[in-house]
Amino acid sequence: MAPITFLEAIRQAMFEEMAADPRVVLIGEDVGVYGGAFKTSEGLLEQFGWERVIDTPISESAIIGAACGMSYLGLRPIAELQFIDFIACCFNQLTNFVAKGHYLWNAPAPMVVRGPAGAGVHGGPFHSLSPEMYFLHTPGFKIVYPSTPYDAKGLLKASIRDNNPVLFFEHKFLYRRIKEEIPPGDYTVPLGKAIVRREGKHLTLLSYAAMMHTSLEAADALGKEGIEVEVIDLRTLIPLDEETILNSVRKTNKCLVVHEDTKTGGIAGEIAAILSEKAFHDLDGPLVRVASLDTPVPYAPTLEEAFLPSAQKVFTAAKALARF
Amino acid sequence: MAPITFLEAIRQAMFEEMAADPRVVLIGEDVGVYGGAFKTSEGLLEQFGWERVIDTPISESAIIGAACGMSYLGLRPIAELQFIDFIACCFNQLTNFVAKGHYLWNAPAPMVVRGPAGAGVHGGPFHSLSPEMYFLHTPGFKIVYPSTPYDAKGLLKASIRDNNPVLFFEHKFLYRRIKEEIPPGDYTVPLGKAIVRREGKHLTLLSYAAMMHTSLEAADALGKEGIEVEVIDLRTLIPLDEETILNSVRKTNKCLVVHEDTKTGGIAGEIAAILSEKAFHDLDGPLVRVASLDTPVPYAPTLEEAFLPSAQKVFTAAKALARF
Amino acid sequence: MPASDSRVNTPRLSRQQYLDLYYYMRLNREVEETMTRLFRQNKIVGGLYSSLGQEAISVGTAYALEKRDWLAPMIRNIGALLVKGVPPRDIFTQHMAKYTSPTKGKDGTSHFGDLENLHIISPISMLGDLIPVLTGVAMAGRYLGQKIVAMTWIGDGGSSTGVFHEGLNLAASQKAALVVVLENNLWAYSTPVGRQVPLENLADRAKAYGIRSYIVDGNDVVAVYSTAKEAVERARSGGGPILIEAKTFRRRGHAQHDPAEYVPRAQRAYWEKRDPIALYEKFLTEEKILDPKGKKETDEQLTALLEKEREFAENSPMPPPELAGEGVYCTGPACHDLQPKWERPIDELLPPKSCVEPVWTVEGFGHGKGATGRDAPIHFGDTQAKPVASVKVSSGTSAVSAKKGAKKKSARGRVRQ
Amino acid sequence: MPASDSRVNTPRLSRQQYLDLYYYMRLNREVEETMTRLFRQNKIVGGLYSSLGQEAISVGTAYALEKRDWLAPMIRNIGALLVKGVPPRDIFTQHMAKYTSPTKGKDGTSHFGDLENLHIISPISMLGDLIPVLTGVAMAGRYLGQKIVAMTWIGDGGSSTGVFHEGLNLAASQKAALVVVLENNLWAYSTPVGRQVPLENLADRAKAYGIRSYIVDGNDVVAVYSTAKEAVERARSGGGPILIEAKTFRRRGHAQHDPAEYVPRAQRAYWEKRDPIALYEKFLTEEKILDPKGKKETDEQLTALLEKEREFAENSPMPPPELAGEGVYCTGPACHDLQPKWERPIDELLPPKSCVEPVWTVEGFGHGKGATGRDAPIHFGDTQAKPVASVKVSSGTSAVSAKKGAKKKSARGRVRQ
Ligand SMILES: Cc1ncc(C[n+]2csc(CCOP(=O)(O)OP(=O)(O)O)c2C)c(N)n1
Ligand SMILES: Cc1ncc(C[n+]2csc(CCOP(=O)(O)OP(=O)(O)O)c2C)c(N)n1
Ligand SMILES: [Mg+2]
Ligand SMILES: [Mg+2]
Repeated sequence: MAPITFLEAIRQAMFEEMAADPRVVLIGEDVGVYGGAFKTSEGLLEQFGWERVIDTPISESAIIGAACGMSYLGLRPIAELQFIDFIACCFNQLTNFVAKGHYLWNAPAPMVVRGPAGAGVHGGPFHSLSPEMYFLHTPGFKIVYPSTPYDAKGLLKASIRDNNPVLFFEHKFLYRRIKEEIPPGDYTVPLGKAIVRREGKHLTLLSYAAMMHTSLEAADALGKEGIEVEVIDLRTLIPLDEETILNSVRKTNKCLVVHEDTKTGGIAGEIAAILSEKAFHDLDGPLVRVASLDTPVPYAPTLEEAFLPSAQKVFTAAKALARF
Repeated sequence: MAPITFLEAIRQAMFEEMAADPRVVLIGEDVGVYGGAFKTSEGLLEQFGWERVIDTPISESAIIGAACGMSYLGLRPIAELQFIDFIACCFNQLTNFVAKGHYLWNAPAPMVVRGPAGAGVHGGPFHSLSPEMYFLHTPGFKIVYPSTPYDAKGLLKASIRDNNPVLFFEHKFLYRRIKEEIPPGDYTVPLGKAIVRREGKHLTLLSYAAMMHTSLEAADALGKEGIEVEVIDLRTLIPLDEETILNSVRKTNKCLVVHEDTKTGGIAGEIAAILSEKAFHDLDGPLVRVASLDTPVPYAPTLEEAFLPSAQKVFTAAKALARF
Repeated sequence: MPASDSRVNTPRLSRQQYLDLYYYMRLNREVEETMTRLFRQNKIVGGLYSSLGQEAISVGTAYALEKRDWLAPMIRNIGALLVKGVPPRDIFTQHMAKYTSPTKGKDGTSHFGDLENLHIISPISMLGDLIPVLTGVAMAGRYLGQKIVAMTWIGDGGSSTGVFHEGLNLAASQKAALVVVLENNLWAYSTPVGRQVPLENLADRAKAYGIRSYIVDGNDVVAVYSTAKEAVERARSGGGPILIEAKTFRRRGHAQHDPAEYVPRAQRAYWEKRDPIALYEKFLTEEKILDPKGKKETDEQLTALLEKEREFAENSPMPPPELAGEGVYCTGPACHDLQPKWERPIDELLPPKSCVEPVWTVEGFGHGKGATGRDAPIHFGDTQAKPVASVKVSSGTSAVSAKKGAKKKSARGRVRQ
Repeated sequence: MPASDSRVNTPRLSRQQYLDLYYYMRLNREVEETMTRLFRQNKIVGGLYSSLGQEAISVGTAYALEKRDWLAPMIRNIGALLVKGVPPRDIFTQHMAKYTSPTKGKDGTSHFGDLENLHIISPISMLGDLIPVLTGVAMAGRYLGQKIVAMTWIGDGGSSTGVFHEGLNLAASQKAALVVVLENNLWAYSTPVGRQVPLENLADRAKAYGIRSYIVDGNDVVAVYSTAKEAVERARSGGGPILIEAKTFRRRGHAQHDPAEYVPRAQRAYWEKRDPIALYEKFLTEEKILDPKGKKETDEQLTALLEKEREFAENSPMPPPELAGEGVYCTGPACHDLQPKWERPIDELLPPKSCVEPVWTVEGFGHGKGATGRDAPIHFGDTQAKPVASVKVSSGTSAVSAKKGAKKKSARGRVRQ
């Protein structure tokens, strides 16, 4: 089969799940006739009709609230946020209503909230958000942030079939920049399993989403210097695959975390604490963080590049850590 | 002077700042004739009138937006959230409008957002939030979370005089449970300075707000066992006083963080990363976290107690770390 | 645009219906009075809210619903829960945070629900949030082929929240079978309605959505029921969402801790003369539906019932500490096997038949291609971008390798060694 | 409640005013056409939005403001910025993310402001957020004794956001001098207004707040100006917030990437015949205010100006990378010395005179004590709680020590050793 884009992988996952299961519906802004701002729901209205592909007014709190209400009657809504930045506009519905229902009154909310996240395309300070930490710190969600078309499709299908609210972040930098051949037909990728993208013995590099590719680029270059980096793609942040992480760190004894999210309060800190608690004696060097600056995402390409981690920055940090 | 409650300290700070500076106004729900759900603005309407003490409809986004607009004209609004949990209802205004203005278009927003936070009074899952991490991870805020009446008054005054948006969290468990004598007249406590509450050589314990008192209770007990804990009250989380933290850890070589906020993605992780980067060789033991369970805050006293850190839990964890 | 309408032709109720309304109002009040006593004995955990004087609204509106319909209460709608079939013990145990409560002590007050049988959705404290959620319930109900109506309540104060607006606006755009009862009790905590919005009638909030609204005397249970009944059936038959403003007064403070000394004495005096139960007893007596004997029977019935329920609650244990750590996630089908109740043939929703005619398709558009036939353009000119990497699949575990040429194109810049 | 009003008596404008309106509409369009060319040359960073066909609204409304007044634009209000005095180079450099732009390249499009001189507040992308912010501006202006009006714009789509509701509701409750211009251009991205809310006139949104509204033909600049002028002066004189619905059409796609093939051809054809500049030129010619010569002069004037401005922008450098890390926090008076512009004696706001009579005080209430004279009760019965610790002050650095007895009372339980 011809390789497909990340966008197409998302579209196929939604299409196939909707075709197979009438409980699955899509709700969001411009998801219908327009097929979504990024064309991820292209053609779904024509195939499934207005009852299952629902264009809403501009009101994210209503979208999330309604999706939650639908899920209580046994449906499996996919709520699209046109840009993930607008998740701030439904933060209350998500963190107080959706996240707490199962714990408090045994009400599962099988819904997926998905949308384009991340920077690198000059979207500016309001269209480039890395949202993961707000929700990693809010008990009740599963969090997925894939880096390849194959994973995007398989993980989205698994998310739709999950009985919990799943936040599915799609890095817009990858939408049309990477292509991948995927097997025909139905498959899923389980939530909670990281994957080793590249094996290595000198240090463990943890990353996900767009930074995965930046990290692999750096790993190539490091390889040429004889530094063998084990690159792990976390893929899902909740549940976090501690086993894969710890196994690798116990082997390499060094750990570098690369994330696009801003540094302070980022996931690298959580991993630092986990390693401190569970692998203290295995670490021969400090946990090193390569992350974005602690600022809003600037607009100008020169500034955005300075803001974001780069293969160069990863390369430098990893080299220093390897030599530590 | 007679000792005053935490509540009274807040009230005095607002009263004195409003009396001294006409730029200071108070806006929120029921802050006027009722004096606030917790009586922190008791008597302010009578003294300063309706132009400066503004009762609003129930609309947190409007409260924060309006306060921000006022600050652009040179006022110094104090926006009260009746319970800090409702900060989720104005999350977009805070993180996208208020936090980013100075960086993006050089517009300072000298405003304070304050309200009762934290658990321990059986407020249940929607009246017990520990909000700090959502904002520690959002560049643009200063974050204050005091533990004593003296600090509450001095830090609130400093916050009102600061040119940046300051999130001032008041732990409602402390409102009337602790009393303290404070010096007469005007004083401030600078933002960004931690304080050593108790000196010790065996390990460093970092905490803040209500957990400060839990930690000191445990430190007393540990002292009786010959374990001398150095207890540091962070007081402000942004800016974080790394110097005081590092000085202590370099002396004790062990660090325990106690926070009421839920564990995963909590501030202990950020501190773990900082210590890994800046004190790797100084640590003779893992960074240990004593925090709340990764769940919503349950309602029943038996459950809430199990959810929260306790002096007993701190005692046990610290003892184990000291023996490490 | 449908105007707000206060004159509803009052249907003649059956004797039993009249007595049901009476019983539930009395039950509502006695349940709350019992809890007030428990509160004074420090047996209630957290705060206690009262709907004293507003019972006609909770009872009259919920009584207009059918069993299959859905509702979500607010803090002053215990009456609605009782009408729906919630036993008083559930209310007591919730407020006492007992292990036997619907939430096992994890949450309190009327924060509990029942998706399976009673079709009750648990509220949360944040005002207004229920409106979009119940909109979703109504939308799902229609999709599943169920002829259900969703009902929820909001206060005068809560109608200022953004989510009230977003929820009703979405409901209007979807013609959802939603009935929102706006209890205008003149106060939001200490803030009088006049300081929240310069409106004579909060029913006018409906005009922003082009939906029908009603205004009703919230202390007249028959009027409330009749209005709600008409609204519910109108919504059920596709009339779209409806807003009912019920005018009333909050007799107690915001919660037990609040003496409500800010309420003008005259206002309080006026409304205390209009107690909904007293008014209704007068009506029932005149109509010869209730006599002293019947009243006495009701008294005894309630006393016996509540005595039993209260004792059950008081004798119930607190939840075990271990429970605190359990239940954040659904662990799968064993935990919850989620199957909707279809009342329509599902194959009409699936391919090939699934192609329900879209409301509106546009000539030569909507097939992944722009007019030019090239990939449809998306935000931020991504289309111009070259791939930075091509991905090979190895048995489902993608090993990603960056292409030489592509690396140069990477927005992340090249690596200097 | 004030009804929505479309008939405003059109004042006779001075010749210069007529020509100003013409000039700014032309300037608005030429600035955007210049940027469209730059976009095609890949010189614009990110997306580009167009107000083609809506120029009469941005220009006509902003022209009704005085210098001291405040505004915050939306994406299609470049015309308003130009009227306020923003030079075209600022718009160009913003869109090209140049170091010379008002935000030095940190943000783009019309996301910039000027607190000092032009009184412009920078918008953010999240729709509706400006409304409460401008409400606060109006409230602060009144408090400072300035007689200012605050104006902002919102789309048909944006009027569905919760913050639109919260903002207008607060403004209404405060009688803030706020004018909100609702540009109903029939589309929100690909969604037609009819699918957002079942309203004929979005001006009816105002009825939820009991505020005045106007409906005006958004393609008739004189009508827009006259309506805005009346609204602004009404707001300035204490009439409270006002909502103006300007009916128009979005001629281009949502942004440059969007071919807008979903727009029915007939609708587009109708509106293209009603181009606001063409209509106005016809009017000015009939009124003998503009002749071919005058038009030619304007053409040349604009070409010369925009040539200069564009060149400045194109020749400007990109920001230096170091800038990315700077400026998150205000570092103090040296960074910003914040002094409001008082236009009233401040001592009337300070003790002892500060005691402006509260709008409403309540007998024997409001002095820290409950009716009983004991500490006023607060939530969750904290009042019953015993102190867990007494705190000693040692020269400002409190050393906290737990009291024996108190420790037992601690809700955190005792320590077993
Ligand atoms: C979003 C939000 N803000 C603030 C509160 C705090 N609060 C709880 S009830 C209440 C007053 C509600 O008044 P109203 O809506 O009129 O209902 P009533 O109490 O009169 O029944 C307030 C301010 C809340 N629960 N939710
Ligand atoms: C809260 C929020 N949700 C979604 C968006 C994405 N978005 C940007 S503009 C737009 C359409 C706006 O339509 P309208 O308000 O009518 O303004 P117009 O584009 O027609 O001028 C959308 C959905 C946004 N900016 N903010
Ligand atoms: Mg009320
Ligand atoms: Mg529009």
